Amino acid sequence: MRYLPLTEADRRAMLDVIGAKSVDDLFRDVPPSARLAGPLPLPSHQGEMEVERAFTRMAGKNLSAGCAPFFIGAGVYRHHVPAAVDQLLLRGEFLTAYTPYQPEVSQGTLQMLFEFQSQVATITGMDVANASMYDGATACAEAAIMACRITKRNRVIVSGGVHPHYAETLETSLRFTEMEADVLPPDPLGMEDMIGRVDSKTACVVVQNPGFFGTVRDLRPLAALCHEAGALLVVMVAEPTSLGLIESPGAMGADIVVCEGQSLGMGLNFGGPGLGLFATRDKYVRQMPGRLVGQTADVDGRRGWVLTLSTREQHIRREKATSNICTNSGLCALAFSIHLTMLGGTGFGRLAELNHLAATRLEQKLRAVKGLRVLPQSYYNEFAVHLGDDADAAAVVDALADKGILAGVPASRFYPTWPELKPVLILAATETNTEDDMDRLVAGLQEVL
Amino acid sequence: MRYLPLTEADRRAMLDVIGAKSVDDLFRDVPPSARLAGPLPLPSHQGEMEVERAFTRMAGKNLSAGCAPFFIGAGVYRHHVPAAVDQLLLRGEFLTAYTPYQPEVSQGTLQMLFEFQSQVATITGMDVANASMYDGATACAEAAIMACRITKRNRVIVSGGVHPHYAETLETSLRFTEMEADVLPPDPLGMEDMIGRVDSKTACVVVQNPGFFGTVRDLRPLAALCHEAGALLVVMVAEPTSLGLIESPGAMGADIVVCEGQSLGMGLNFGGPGLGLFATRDKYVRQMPGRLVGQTADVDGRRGWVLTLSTREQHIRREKATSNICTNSGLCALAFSIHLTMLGGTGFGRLAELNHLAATRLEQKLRAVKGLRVLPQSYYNEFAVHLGDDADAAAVVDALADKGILAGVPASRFYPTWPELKPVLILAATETNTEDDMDRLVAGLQEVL
Amino acid sequence: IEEKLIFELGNPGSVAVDLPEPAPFDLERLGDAPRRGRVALPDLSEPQVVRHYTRLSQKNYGIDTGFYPLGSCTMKHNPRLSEKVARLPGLADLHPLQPQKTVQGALEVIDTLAHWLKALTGMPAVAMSPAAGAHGEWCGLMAIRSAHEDKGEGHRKRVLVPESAHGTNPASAAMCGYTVDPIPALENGRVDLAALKAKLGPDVACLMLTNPNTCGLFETEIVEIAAAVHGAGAYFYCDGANFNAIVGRVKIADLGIDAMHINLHKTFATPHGGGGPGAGPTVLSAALAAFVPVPYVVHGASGLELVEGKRDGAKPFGRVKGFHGQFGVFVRALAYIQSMGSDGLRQASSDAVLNANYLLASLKDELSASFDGPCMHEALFDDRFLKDTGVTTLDFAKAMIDEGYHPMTMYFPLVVHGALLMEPTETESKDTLDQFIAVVKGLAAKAKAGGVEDFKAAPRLTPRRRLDETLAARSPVLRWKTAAE
Amino acid sequence: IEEKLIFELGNPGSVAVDLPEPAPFDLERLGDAPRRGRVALPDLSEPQVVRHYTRLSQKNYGIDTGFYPLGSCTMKHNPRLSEKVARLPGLADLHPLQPQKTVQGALEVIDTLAHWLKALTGMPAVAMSPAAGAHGEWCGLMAIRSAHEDKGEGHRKRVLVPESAHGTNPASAAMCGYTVDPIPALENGRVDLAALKAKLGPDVACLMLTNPNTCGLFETEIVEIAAAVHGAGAYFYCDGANFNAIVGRVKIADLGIDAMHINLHKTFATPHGGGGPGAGPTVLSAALAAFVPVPYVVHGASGLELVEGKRDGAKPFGRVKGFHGQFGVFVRALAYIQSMGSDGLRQASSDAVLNANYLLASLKDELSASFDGPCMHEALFDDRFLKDTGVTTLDFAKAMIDEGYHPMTMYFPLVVHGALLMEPTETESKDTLDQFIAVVKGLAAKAKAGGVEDFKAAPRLTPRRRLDETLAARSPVLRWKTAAE
Repeated sequence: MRYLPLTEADRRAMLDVIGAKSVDDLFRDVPPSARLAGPLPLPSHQGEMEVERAFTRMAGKNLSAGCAPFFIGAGVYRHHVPAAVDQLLLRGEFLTAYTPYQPEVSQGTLQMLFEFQSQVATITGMDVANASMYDGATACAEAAIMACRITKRNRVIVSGGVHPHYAETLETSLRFTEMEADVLPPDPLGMEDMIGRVDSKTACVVVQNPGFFGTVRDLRPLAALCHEAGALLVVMVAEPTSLGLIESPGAMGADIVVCEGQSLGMGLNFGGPGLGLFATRDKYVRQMPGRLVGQTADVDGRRGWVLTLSTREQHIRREKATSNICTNSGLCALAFSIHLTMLGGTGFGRLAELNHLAATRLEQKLRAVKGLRVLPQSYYNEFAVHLGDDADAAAVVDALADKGILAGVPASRFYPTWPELKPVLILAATETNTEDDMDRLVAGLQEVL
Repeated sequence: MRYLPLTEADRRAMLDVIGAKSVDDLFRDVPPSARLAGPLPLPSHQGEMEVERAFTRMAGKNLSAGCAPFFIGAGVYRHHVPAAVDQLLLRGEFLTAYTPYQPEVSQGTLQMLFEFQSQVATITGMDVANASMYDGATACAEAAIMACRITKRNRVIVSGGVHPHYAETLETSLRFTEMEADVLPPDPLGMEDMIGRVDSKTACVVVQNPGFFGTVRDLRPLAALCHEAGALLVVMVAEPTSLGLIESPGAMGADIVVCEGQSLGMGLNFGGPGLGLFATRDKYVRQMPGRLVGQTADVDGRRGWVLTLSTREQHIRREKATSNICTNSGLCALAFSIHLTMLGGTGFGRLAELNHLAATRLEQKLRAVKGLRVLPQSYYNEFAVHLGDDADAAAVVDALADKGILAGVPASRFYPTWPELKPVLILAATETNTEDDMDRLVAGLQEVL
Repeated sequence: IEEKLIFELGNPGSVAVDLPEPAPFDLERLGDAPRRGRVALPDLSEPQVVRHYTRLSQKNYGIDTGFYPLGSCTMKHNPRLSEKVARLPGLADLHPLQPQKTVQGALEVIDTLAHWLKALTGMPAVAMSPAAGAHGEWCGLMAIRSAHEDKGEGHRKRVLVPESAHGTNPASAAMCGYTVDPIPALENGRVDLAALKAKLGPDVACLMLTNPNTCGLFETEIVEIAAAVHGAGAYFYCDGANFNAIVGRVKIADLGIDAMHINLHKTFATPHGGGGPGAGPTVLSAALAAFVPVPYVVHGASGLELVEGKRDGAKPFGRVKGFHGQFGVFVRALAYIQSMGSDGLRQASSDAVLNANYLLASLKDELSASFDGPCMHEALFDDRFLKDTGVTTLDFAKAMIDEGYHPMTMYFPLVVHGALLMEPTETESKDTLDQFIAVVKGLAAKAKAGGVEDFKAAPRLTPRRRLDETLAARSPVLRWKTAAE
Repeated sequence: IEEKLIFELGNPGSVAVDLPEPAPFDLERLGDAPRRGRVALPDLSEPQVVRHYTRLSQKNYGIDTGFYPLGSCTMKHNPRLSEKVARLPGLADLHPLQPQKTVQGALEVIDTLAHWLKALTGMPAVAMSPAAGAHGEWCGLMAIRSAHEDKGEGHRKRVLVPESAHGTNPASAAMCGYTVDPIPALENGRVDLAALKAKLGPDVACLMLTNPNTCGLFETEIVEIAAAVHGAGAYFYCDGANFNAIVGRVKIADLGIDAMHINLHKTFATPHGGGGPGAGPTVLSAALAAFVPVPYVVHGASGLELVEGKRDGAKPFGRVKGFHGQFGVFVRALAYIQSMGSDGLRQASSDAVLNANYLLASLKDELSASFDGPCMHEALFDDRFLKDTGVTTLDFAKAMIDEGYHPMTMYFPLVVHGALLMEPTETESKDTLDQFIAVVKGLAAKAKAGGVEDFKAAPRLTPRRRLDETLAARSPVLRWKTAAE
């Protein structure tokens, strides 16, 4: 058993020091009725080669994104991750460290997180960001709860352009509380109107930009509406690379910005772990959930970093904390931060341009598919298309998968009870898509439609 | 250009400090006739994604060992390498360090090499080992040269059981020198007899154990014969895992032991880089080629390591050096050393048993192939087989490759001018071969023979 | 060596990612909110980036670099095989929304891991999606509340939590709309069963108990506790943070537990990564099984099936995160579990407990052990041994840093004064423990011999010495700003 | 923190590789020399191994950790993409003796790299198999000797080598059966053309010249030198160790060179790995092309073909190593080359030369520059600036360690006194150079101000301080032994 250093001789010697006859003695506080006499009837230990074979076999049952023309987005995006990211991530000093509670031996993690917070605040246009949440969906729910806490109101309006999984997570989070969520119907055309919905009971409006079906909106009018009503505007960004080309939520008046950070540094990983980014205004910082790193000085006056403002957190405030969150996504934050550092301001903008360009190119090519129409007026790297009134997008996706093409996500997967969304398919294109990928998708669609 | 930090503004500022108008000025010592005005007509720089695509395309043209029942050996062996090896190897402090000329900032490399030397000396049964050579073939040639230097004789007898590439490399190395190589004919049955060949002009006899065709020999009689004649016995081990089950060359009387270390830690890599192991007796250490790490103390009396006995080496002794070698295979030595450390004495022995067991199992199964006979009487994890008088092993291998089976190496690839070797195929089996692999090989052979 | 911030290293125009110059295009499709101007992030080249993060990493301590006896955190070795298989393209390069027939292997990973978790705990169901321990607690409480609501007992809103509990317990309860009622401990570090019984009543939703508890002790009366809780119509939630002590030696179901989260990153050896990610699957009893949140994996007609919505018989309480759980963590945990096997997991918990008792036995004369042994996976000491030395628990911890160790957990649990909580885990060798014991004894002797000054000055050998946490909180600087800002 | 040797860490019975218990078998087939007893290697578990090597690595300095201005070693950034593509199973998991139709992609890697090397140097042929620079030198000399033998001029056995040459040059010549005749340098650091001409004669096989030379200077009269050498019936070997200075700015063929090895690990950015592996492909002129050793790749009827034996028209001088060359290094070098492209490679050499001249210009007033500029890729100083300070070049170098830098090359080349040779490479930023310059100036000032004691005591901040090399050589301890041994 390669992970266990003790030998039988060690165990014997240690028991002697302890004064116990056997390891079983050490478990004497366990009620006899609950003790297991020996290993459970499950497989025994295996060598690396055997385990690796088992995983290779399971991996072989999947069609991986890199082996197919790939146009799936809907909250998780495929981007090229520079090789340096993962190699740095694997450094044991990062990988095998705990939460940086002991700052003197954790300046690496702490400085990295301070840089991460700074990067997140910069791209979102906000004052301050925390050191990460589990994922975009939970960050979005936490933002709604925080808005209720700040406004002392209980009503959360959720745009129909918010990712349905996020909306569900948010609803679930409020389910047994005083707070309530008003989730608007799906909005494939991006025509949703908030006027008249926001009132004096509204704690916040939660919108996603670009929206779930692709629409990119100028949020300034909505921000003004919210602020006039004493409500906060929470902006969710599911694809943060869009911030290289779209005005930041902060600049458009958002009070809280949450993002799913998976797009940078992390790859797909079947959707988990994700990386929740969470940013807000300075004035709300003490209402914020999650860990924060702050700058300070050591006894010699040298600049350094520590975890700070922890009186918001559960380990100090217990049931009065701003959240129950403890473990965050530190390693994912590192991946995100390295990738963003490698891009720099210049590369971040250029990457966004390449993504938008890929999507406009895809739109052009899709004109060859009869009956298909792109739904949103504006988009970044993703848009919903309508395949024709009789089309079943799920069946189309299924048929194309058999041809080795991963052709987006049918809207019906999220909205099974909305028949008018049956022909709607959500397609994403990124810098990883070649002309050939797009041609194969178009040819595939022409065949199966 | 992602590897170049200087910006245009930097370049301008630096030229100002230098007092040069342009970078071209700095190249003014180059004769004008030899200056290139601009980039050569070759492709321009590319992003990671593009380069990665190009390599993925080239990789896709190969049938990798892991995707086929695989029985090729003949000097390069497929073993399972624990995942920790490569992840440790990738640590920048190992990967991006130079030769440890500055011991104070190189104790990591130095201690690792000291451990490596100790491990190599231990498994070969010798007193001392160097810090690595390029590969087994060049180590073997260096051993012959060293033997000539020690004995002040010029004749090197090379057994017919030595890997033909090693024999060729050795012959090439002696080609323009006073030394001469007497390479015996290939010895598929392991029946070669040295009696009468070793005489007072013989500097050394070079044998391989297990031999190229598989035979495992007790070298004690040969060692006695050599020593009686004042010659040295050089033992080459192409498959060092065999040392877990076979008596060490040192214990059998070898004077110099060389190995190809690829078997541990390194994977196949299309045969390069390799790792030359080189071990000898204490009394010959000052005649040894290659770098050596020695233990010493620092000014505070603490144990530490340095490069030592460098008066043997080219950078001190120039044309009088024991070899011209400078760059070695440090990183490969690290991989080898980590793998061997992970195996430990217990695992090293067990690995050898599993290999031998795989080969005996293969022999059993091959009995089902009509006309096939195993040639050597004894073997470790590899043996030559005779496929029948009319068979062409090369054609058989070719036909099996079309079926996705990598079925050993035809002897004719090495000995094209020896018609009697045309039906001979060299097969290896290791711990990586499953029963199913073997059954597929046997079925394949039955089909094509 | 000082390491600048990336914002101080940048050089406008450098690039560490070569991207093609985009073809010219109009912004027509981008809508009416295009960004004006470049995002103010620094530009660096690859050599600068690699060196920056390499140097930062060198300012960190990890399990790979030394012994990390941080109590309640289970800092065990992270297997390298797990990192390798997690990077297989067939597992890493999968989108969660691919057609299910193209991800059967991924669903098999989830299903196989779920099988192990159920078998190891003896529980009939598991919610796989919680992202971390606290998230799993909340998930378990949501299931409990759903079950009560389902039975028409929605009025049960009081949750009993021992004083020694992790802060996440009361916080999770609060996020579920519950109120928290603390229960006291006995002198022997266990729950006071009588006090517990007195607190039980028709408004109690559940008891949240950590077992082995945060003092490193097994709750000896747990079976009686479960009976009392169930007798009062409440459920029994167990915080599984310390599951590593008992895997393969105790089945959770046999203790009468209704819900327990499992910190895969602790018990099953996935990396903590400086704060996460973790994963907190929550096993559930038959009473709660129907309420498992979506999505979950079932065996269907055409293979494995991911259930994302309503389905006959199930009453999912909702969805707890974006996609299907911490898949990357699942892969690593399953690789560990399959490597260890049933025999290895039992041996691991045995060794973890053995190592902790060895520390306790070896140090109990020099430090003040809070409770008599045997302990489970961690050994708890308090600061009585430092009485009148002027040295605090904090000082003692910082002094350990200079000796090459990560400090133990300090000042937790709160039920003893100046706690020092040590969890060696099973992946430390006797040699490591012996060296550690010698060092700790040496420090204790030094403290008692009046070496307070040295302790106050520690650590000395770190990139930074003691940092001013008050300053950080008083005038928060939470991001980099240019001089102009 | 001290780190024991693995032999001191082992614990018999531990295991870091779980192997199945072999089925019982007899040793019948193993011959008559079975090993008796276990090999005396220590047994460790995976956690111990990972921590051991992690800690050892922390005692090392690498490019990733800081500036490494080691002259003549071209310590440039090692791209991470190269490490990634080298691990693609389709390239890493290939056996050299697979049927050629199953390795066409691997042969394409070799062929494409060969194409680039030939195009960048303007040379018609390249021997790909040499394993390192010195091996490439020897390969070039073997080709030269073969050509002479082929022409019936086997009597040419004298090789001219400048005094400033790397030690490998004379050593390689000796291994080829040649005698070495040194040629002197001029005051300006270049070869003395007149002296060279005087040494040429009918017994001279070749001139071995490093260009740019080991003083970091371009040999201004190289075209005349080539003409003189050829005029005498000899060949011109160039040591290409410093090729990084001129890639894309000078074609080797235009200089009249007949053979030159290329250190892929220097010029094309593959990792040095604490001593290797390297790769030393040797480009050859038309006169030598026929003698390329086996194996080599040609375009055949059914794709790429690996020639391993005799073939019409070719006169290979033999085989220089086991298989087909340092394939793993080829993959990395080609990934670098394709990433940089023709424009990037030219920019790299330009920046390398610019960085070196910036160092030279910035330090020439404080240190003593051995030659006026411009230099090529490295800047050479000697120890005149330390005169009467009591500080030696060695002391100065050791003091740099405490400032966070790897020292420059010391005492090489031998043609100046107490040499300090600095090669910054193109992958260092101006910011890094500026900090370095400030530190070096500070040290020079300190030396001149009488700070000799501090220099003698350096380094102080390393895991070990100055080590006793004499002791190591006088009583060599070259391996671990038990107390009993």
